[in-house]
Amino acid sequence: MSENDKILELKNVVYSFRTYGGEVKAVRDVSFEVRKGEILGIVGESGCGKSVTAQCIMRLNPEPPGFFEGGEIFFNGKDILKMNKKELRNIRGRDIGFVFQDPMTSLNPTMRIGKQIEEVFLGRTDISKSEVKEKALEIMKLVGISDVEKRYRQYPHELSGGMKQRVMIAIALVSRPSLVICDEPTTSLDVTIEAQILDLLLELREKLGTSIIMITHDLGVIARMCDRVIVMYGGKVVEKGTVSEIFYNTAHPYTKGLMQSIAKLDTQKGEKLKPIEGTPPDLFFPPKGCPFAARCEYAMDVCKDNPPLEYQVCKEHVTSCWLQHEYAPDTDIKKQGAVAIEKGEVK
Amino acid sequence: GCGVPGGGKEEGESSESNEKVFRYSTRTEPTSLDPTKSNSIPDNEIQHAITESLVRNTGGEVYPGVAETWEVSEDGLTYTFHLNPDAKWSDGQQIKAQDFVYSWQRLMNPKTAAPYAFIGEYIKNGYQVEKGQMDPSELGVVAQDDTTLVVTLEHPTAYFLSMIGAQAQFAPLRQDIVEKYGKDFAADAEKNIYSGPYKLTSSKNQKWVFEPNEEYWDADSIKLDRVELSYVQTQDTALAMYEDGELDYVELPSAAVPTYEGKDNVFRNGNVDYFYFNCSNQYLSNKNLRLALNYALNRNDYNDLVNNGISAPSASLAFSGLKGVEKTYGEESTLQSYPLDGDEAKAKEYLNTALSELGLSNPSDISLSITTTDAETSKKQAEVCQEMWTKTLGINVTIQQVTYNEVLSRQQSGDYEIAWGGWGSDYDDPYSYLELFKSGSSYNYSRYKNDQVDQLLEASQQEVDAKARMDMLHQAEQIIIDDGAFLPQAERVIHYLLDDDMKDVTFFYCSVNIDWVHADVEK
Amino acid sequence: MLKYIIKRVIAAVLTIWVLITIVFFLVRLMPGTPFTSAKLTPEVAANMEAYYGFDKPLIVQYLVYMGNLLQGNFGYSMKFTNRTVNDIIGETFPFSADLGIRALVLAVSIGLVLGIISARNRGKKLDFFCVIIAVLGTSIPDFIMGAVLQYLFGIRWGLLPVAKYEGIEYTILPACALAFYTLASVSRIMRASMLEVTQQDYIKTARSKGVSDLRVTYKHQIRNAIMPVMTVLGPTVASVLTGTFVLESIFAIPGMGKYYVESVSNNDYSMVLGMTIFYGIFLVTCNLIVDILYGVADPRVRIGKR
Amino acid sequence: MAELKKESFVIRGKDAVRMESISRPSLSFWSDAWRRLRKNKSAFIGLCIVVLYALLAIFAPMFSQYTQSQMDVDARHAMFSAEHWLGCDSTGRDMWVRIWMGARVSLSIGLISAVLNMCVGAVVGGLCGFYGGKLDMIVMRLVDVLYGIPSLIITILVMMVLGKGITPLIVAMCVVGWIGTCRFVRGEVYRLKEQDFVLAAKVLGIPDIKIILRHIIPNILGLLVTNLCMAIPGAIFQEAFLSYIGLGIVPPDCSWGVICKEGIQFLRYYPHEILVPAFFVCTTMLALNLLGNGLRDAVDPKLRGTE
Amino acid sequence: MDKKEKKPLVQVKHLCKYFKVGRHADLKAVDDVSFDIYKGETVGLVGESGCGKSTTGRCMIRLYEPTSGEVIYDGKDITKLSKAEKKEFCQKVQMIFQNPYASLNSRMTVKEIVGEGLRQHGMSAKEADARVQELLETVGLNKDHMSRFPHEFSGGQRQRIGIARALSVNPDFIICDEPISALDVSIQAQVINMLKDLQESRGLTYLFVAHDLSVVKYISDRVIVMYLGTIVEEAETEELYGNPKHPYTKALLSAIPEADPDKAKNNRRIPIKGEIPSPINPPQCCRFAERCEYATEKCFKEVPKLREVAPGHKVACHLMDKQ
Ligand SMILES: Nc1ncnc2c1ncn2[C@@H]1O[C@H](COP(=O)(O)OP(=O)(O)OP(=O)(O)O)[C@@H](O)[C@H]1O
Ligand SMILES: Nc1ncnc2c1ncn2[C@@H]1O[C@H](COP(=O)(O)OP(=O)(O)OP(=O)(O)O)[C@@H](O)[C@H]1O
Ligand SMILES: [Mg+2]
Ligand SMILES: [Mg+2]
Repeated sequence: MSENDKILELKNVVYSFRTYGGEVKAVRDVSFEVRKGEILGIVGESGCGKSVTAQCIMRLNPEPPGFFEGGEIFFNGKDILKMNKKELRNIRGRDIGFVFQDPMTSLNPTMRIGKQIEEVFLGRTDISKSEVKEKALEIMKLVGISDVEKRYRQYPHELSGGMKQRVMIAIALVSRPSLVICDEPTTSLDVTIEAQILDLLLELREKLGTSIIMITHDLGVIARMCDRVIVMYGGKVVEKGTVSEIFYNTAHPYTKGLMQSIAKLDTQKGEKLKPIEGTPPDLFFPPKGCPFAARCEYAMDVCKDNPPLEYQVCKEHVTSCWLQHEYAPDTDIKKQGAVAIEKGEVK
Repeated sequence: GCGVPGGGKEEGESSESNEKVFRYSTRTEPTSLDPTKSNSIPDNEIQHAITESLVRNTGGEVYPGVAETWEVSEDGLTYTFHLNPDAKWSDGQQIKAQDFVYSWQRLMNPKTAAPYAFIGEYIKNGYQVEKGQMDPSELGVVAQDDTTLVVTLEHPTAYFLSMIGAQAQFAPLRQDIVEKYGKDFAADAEKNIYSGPYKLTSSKNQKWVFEPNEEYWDADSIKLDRVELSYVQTQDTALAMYEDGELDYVELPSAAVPTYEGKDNVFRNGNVDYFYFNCSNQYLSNKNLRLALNYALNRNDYNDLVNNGISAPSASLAFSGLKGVEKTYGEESTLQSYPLDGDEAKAKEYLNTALSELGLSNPSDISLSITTTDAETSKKQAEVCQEMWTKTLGINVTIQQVTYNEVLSRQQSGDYEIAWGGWGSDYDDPYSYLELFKSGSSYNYSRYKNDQVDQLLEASQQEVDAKARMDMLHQAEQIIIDDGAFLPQAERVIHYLLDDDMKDVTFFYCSVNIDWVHADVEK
Repeated sequence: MLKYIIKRVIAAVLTIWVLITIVFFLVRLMPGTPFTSAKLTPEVAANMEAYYGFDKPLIVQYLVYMGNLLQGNFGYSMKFTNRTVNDIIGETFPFSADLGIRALVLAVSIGLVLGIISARNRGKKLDFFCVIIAVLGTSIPDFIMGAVLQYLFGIRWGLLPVAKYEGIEYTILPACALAFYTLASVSRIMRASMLEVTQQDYIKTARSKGVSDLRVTYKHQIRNAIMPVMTVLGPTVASVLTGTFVLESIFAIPGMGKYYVESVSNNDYSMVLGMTIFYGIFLVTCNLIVDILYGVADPRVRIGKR
Repeated sequence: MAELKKESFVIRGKDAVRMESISRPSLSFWSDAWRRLRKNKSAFIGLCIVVLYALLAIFAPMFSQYTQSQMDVDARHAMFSAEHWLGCDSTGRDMWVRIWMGARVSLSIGLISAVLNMCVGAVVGGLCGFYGGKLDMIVMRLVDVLYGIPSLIITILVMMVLGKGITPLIVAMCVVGWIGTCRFVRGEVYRLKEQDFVLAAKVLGIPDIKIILRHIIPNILGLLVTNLCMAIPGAIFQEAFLSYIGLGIVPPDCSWGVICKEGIQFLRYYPHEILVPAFFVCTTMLALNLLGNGLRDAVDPKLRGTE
Repeated sequence: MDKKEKKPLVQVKHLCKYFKVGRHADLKAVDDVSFDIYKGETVGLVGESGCGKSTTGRCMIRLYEPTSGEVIYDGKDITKLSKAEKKEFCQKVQMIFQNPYASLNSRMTVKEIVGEGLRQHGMSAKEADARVQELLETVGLNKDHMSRFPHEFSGGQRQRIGIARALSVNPDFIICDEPISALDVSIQAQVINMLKDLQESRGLTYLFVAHDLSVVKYISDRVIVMYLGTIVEEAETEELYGNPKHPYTKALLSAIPEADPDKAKNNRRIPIKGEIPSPINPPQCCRFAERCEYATEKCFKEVPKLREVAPGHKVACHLMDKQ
């Protein structure tokens, strides 16, 4: 992959919230990149910082209480964190689209659907009003909304959940952005509707060539949609790689635990599910070492106090786990040929 | 337009132009423009300008009104009035004797339900007509012809002329007009007809505008071009309007008096502040206790605390400024009353006597409550008395503040111990005040009864000789004071500001406080 | 929609009827009679009672009153003897309403702006400042507010007329004094509801579309935040437009608030009833209008759909 | 990075203690709210002022040589001085004592009537919300009617029956005062009774009354307390209005409303007589409002944990 | 196992629950639903959101008064219980709720929450405490947690507290209304395992309502598929997943996202058009007809009956008639 392929790159992003209870370290040193036309999945437990990370990219987190403690976010080579308000606005909606989790609450109940879609073009002088409307209608058709002229004038409450999510997607896509961030776009929808929406996203990616960041905690969705996956835990990236690497060559105990804990269709009745015992760490007081250490069945003494290094398992597979260390005992997690990456340097 | 209802009418800089305008305000809203139903001083003041009775009382002096001349019979019971044929209604018709007969009968007719009907009880058969026991036609008022009116009285009434010259209820009324409008008669300026020197041209928006009545028989004596009366409830507001040049006359709130020292004038409006003692109360039926209460009140301090020192502390019953035989009633008075500074020693003495009479050992066994109105001054009156009584006598005093209406109905029903009160007369005679303590009088709120007083008052009603009559009244007042029948406090003194250009505004202590009928503006 | 309004109106008529009935009997319970005057004699009192039909059984009086009422006749005032209640309301209400509308416009516009500013700057100095203004509004009793404004602007600095109601300049002081309380409560509610709305997901959506902060506020937040304000506005409009006793007496405004208060202490039965009915109808109407407006502002509660 | 020792690379397995442990200290709802309130500067200042005034109201009159009704002809309208810290009123009564005696009345009227309103409103609203149906319909119609009855009639009638004084005043203010709380509680209960934890209690066979007392009331208590803070100024305000039209409390007792009313007459001549009570009224209201705002934030479940 | 022999623990017969919405509109949340649950088994209830799963559950536990039909528990119609029977019923049947955040009263400590039912059913404070501790240990918490408040716990822990509460009164039958859908994947398994263990050790019977078809498959013995207030298919789990008959069931099963990239990408999905229609005044015909690709005229005219097409396999579809 050449550098030009990366449309987004996060480097050591640290993001926290200042609250009465202390500082919440929501995102701790997260780095990854998104390439042209790919679907990147982000999985992880609730509260592990997926949404905050995603919103960092568009700087949508409420500030205050949130603030960046460090890091850089390059979008098409420009650092988003150094942009002024106007530049930022130009990126939002125009170059990056965002689909939120809950379509029921993510649309303004007092504004017509059409207007909400058109708002993306607000303040742009290069497009006339009629063109804007044309674009809105066109995108509505594209995301599978029938009867667009009528829908255009309807209010969100007159639409079903799935329809609303289509509108959300339409909003995210209307100005043909190069990147769409979908934060759990189907979690609040039914399976049948979820399937429709996921198909739609895949189809749109084909048609428009958009890159998609797909945030979810459903491994099924990841498996179906994504090219590459990032696994997050406790505000950190614990593993990243292509889908097949992650699923079939798991190199982190958390990822492994995640896979084992879910019931699949072919899980046998008698077979026991293997939950990951315990609860995720409290981000007010994040553990010093590996965030997963307390719940990890392979936990070693080193894990408690030392943040694990990153190990390159293969070209497209990186994991942060001491089990890859040369001293570590042999386990099914330990991969031959894993190489530690020096901090800051990405191969 | 700006949308201010009724506004926008530019009044012009009236004081600048040559128009002679007098603007003043009232604190109490006039209740009725129908003279028969007049019920208050502001009502009277309005009627004084827009109606002309048989005679006109200006500042206590009686002048001819519609009647040019009149004769009184020897026994003082029959009055014959000769009406001025030039006296006209504002529509040009002559004012006839029948108009008076109609008006007075209407006043006494129970169907009219005039709130001031009792004022006609002086007229023969008045009481019976009022009670519905006689037909109104039997009232002692007869029109012998268009210009001769004969009035018969129940008993000789020295102040009869003075009274009909100032009380609105005696104004003439045109039957045709009254019947034309029915219940709506005098609802506003248009639904009326005027016999007086002025006519009302507007009564909208709590503002009453008067303009001279060209048909008035003595129109030449009327100098003002317009008079405006506004209803301004808050005294401070009125004062501010005066300072802004929007009013030509204003009564000063007591707090403001020191500020305007030297610029203000004063008059007494005939009101005397009292507290009534309920003489049928278990404690207050004791004369010594009542006296103790009276002696315990330092009336000079009281006046300073309650009235900011502007009223006149008083320890007598009748207003001192009333007309006496030759001088004022007060000047002729020989009354021995409580010292204005109070007398603690005496008060305690009386209290001790009272306690032993009542079979009580301790002053704190006595609990009295003062019923007073919701007005700020009334509250202060009660507070000061409470403080002085508890301090000097050591008795328990509580205060009950109720609405004005309720105070009155409690006074009438006797459901009180000590009640806020006061009196202003409708006519220039001490009898009005003394009547408060005549048994059987409907105003005897104190339930006070003293046969001697009753006899003296009865006799005074029949007495034709002025001197002898006054002596009787003085005597009765002395008895009432000696009995400590009530708690006199102060005579009201009104401090007012009047525009320097205003001339000939007359002030009077009954019926009509401010009389601007013959006023003039001189630059 | 029409059906809904008719239903509401019928309910309102019933409510008002119950209200009239209760008030009719309640006022009779109050101490004193309408005819208490310092110099009332028993004879006169008896005549007056007969004149107003008080000698008849209460139920007959009630029926007579209701009969008159059905003809739109509130009867004659008992204190202002030859004036009808209709007449007095007709003359005084325009003043109260005019003042009220001015005050409301002032209060609602400034109140909303303050609320919005304060919510947008939550926790900052500006917020604190707005909150203080709002609280002062609710904490100074109107008789102090009115008197102080009158003193400062009318007397001390002579900028505005002190009293009466005869032109635009006359309306400024009383309108400000009257507006203050409403302004404060509007701004407080608006602030709270803006803060609530700020946390909503669709605000984030709007921001993700690259909409500017200002537009997010006025296009997305305000319209959604305004509902709670409208809810309180119904009764507020009714009470503000029907006059305020205190300010009317301070500024010598010939409005109806004075009658509303004084008729009660005067035991002026017909006036109390007339005022109550008028106020009741007004209140119901205001609430109905608010409900209809609610639907305009929020498509989810369009009335026809309920 | 420090040298890693080989010994530390021994698999120990999961840490049973740490994985289920809760690192934050245990806090009940109220102690958490209190903590958050304390951190809120303006709310805390508000609380301090309220407490300070309450203490002064209790103790200041005790340590003064004057009483609230003691008049002094010579000290009329006195300005601030060593004898009279806050001057005197028109009858020479010491303002410092009167202010704090008035505070006793005003604050207790405010507090008691607000609490009573809250209780009545909460009970009625709670029942309406919980049972709904006919009861709800009837009460809501009643509320409509009550709203229309001029409050003055009610006040006068109550005072006719109970006489004048603090108690009747409070009763009168409560006759209609509970409506606001009732509406609000009704709405909250409507929302809460569909919540799963209430259903769970029902499923356990807990009787309705216990459900209301144990589950519903505690959950609206926070908001009720907030409302209470906001309602107290309202009650003080209303008392001032009633005092203005002469329906306030009975002398020699006084309240802030009474003092304001007495003082306002002297605005132009002795402004301190109005400014002093107005200052205390304003600061109290401000304090209560700030406190109320802070409380709302402190008890708002949505903000918990995040702020 | 031959269930025909066994006496059902719960029988739902022609259960209907209509909510009044507006004057003339009925929201038919549950419309003529009948099924049996046998002792010791787990019945899965699946279907799209709003199809009436929770309503069915709530009717069965008397949170809602059914519009018509009966629910017979242990031979007694639960709508006609005496007071004492009611009390007993409250101990026998419990419910676990979907949202672990809303289902625990945030103003009560864990001890109070779990102990409430015990105290209500006449246990002394001391006994209750001991029992609460025991229950907490059963669900993998310890006694340190007793005096803590729900907001201090994570979702999984909260759900376990909810389970402890349900277990506190020793029920026989538990209705699990989506007990795991609000939980994290890694934690879901904790709860599922626990439910399974409890079933084994205590012989519990479950009605397991869920969205997640994989989980339902894993946990249930029998599955009922609902669509818009009616049952469309009911069968033993293996049978249903292996041989779905109703077009809706087929589409539903094919929509399950499988957590296996290879399978997921090769899977052929049966698309299902449109969205679930409104349950307000639903048409008097097959409710799935308008979304069904096989719909015939008959489907738009007649309500299909739930018929047994194979032993233990019931389907409500006109397509089955042809066979
Ligand atoms: N506005 C905020 N203020 C304070 N803390 C916040 C805020 N937003 C998020 N957090 C904290 O940041 C952490 C990460 O939250 P985030 O929303 O990114 O989780 P997530 O992975 O998206 O979880 P979920 O799957 O539930 O959406 C959480 O602990 C959360 O409490
Ligand atoms: N109390 C109620 N009043 C009115 N309608 C209700 C009520 N409870 C549920 N409904 C309606 O009944 C229908 C069935 O609801 P139910 O909660 O049983 O669905 P569900 O299958 O549990 O859905 P979900 O998967 O979203 O929980 C829905 O359309 C819902 O809107
Ligand atoms: Mg998230
Ligand atoms: Mg459900």
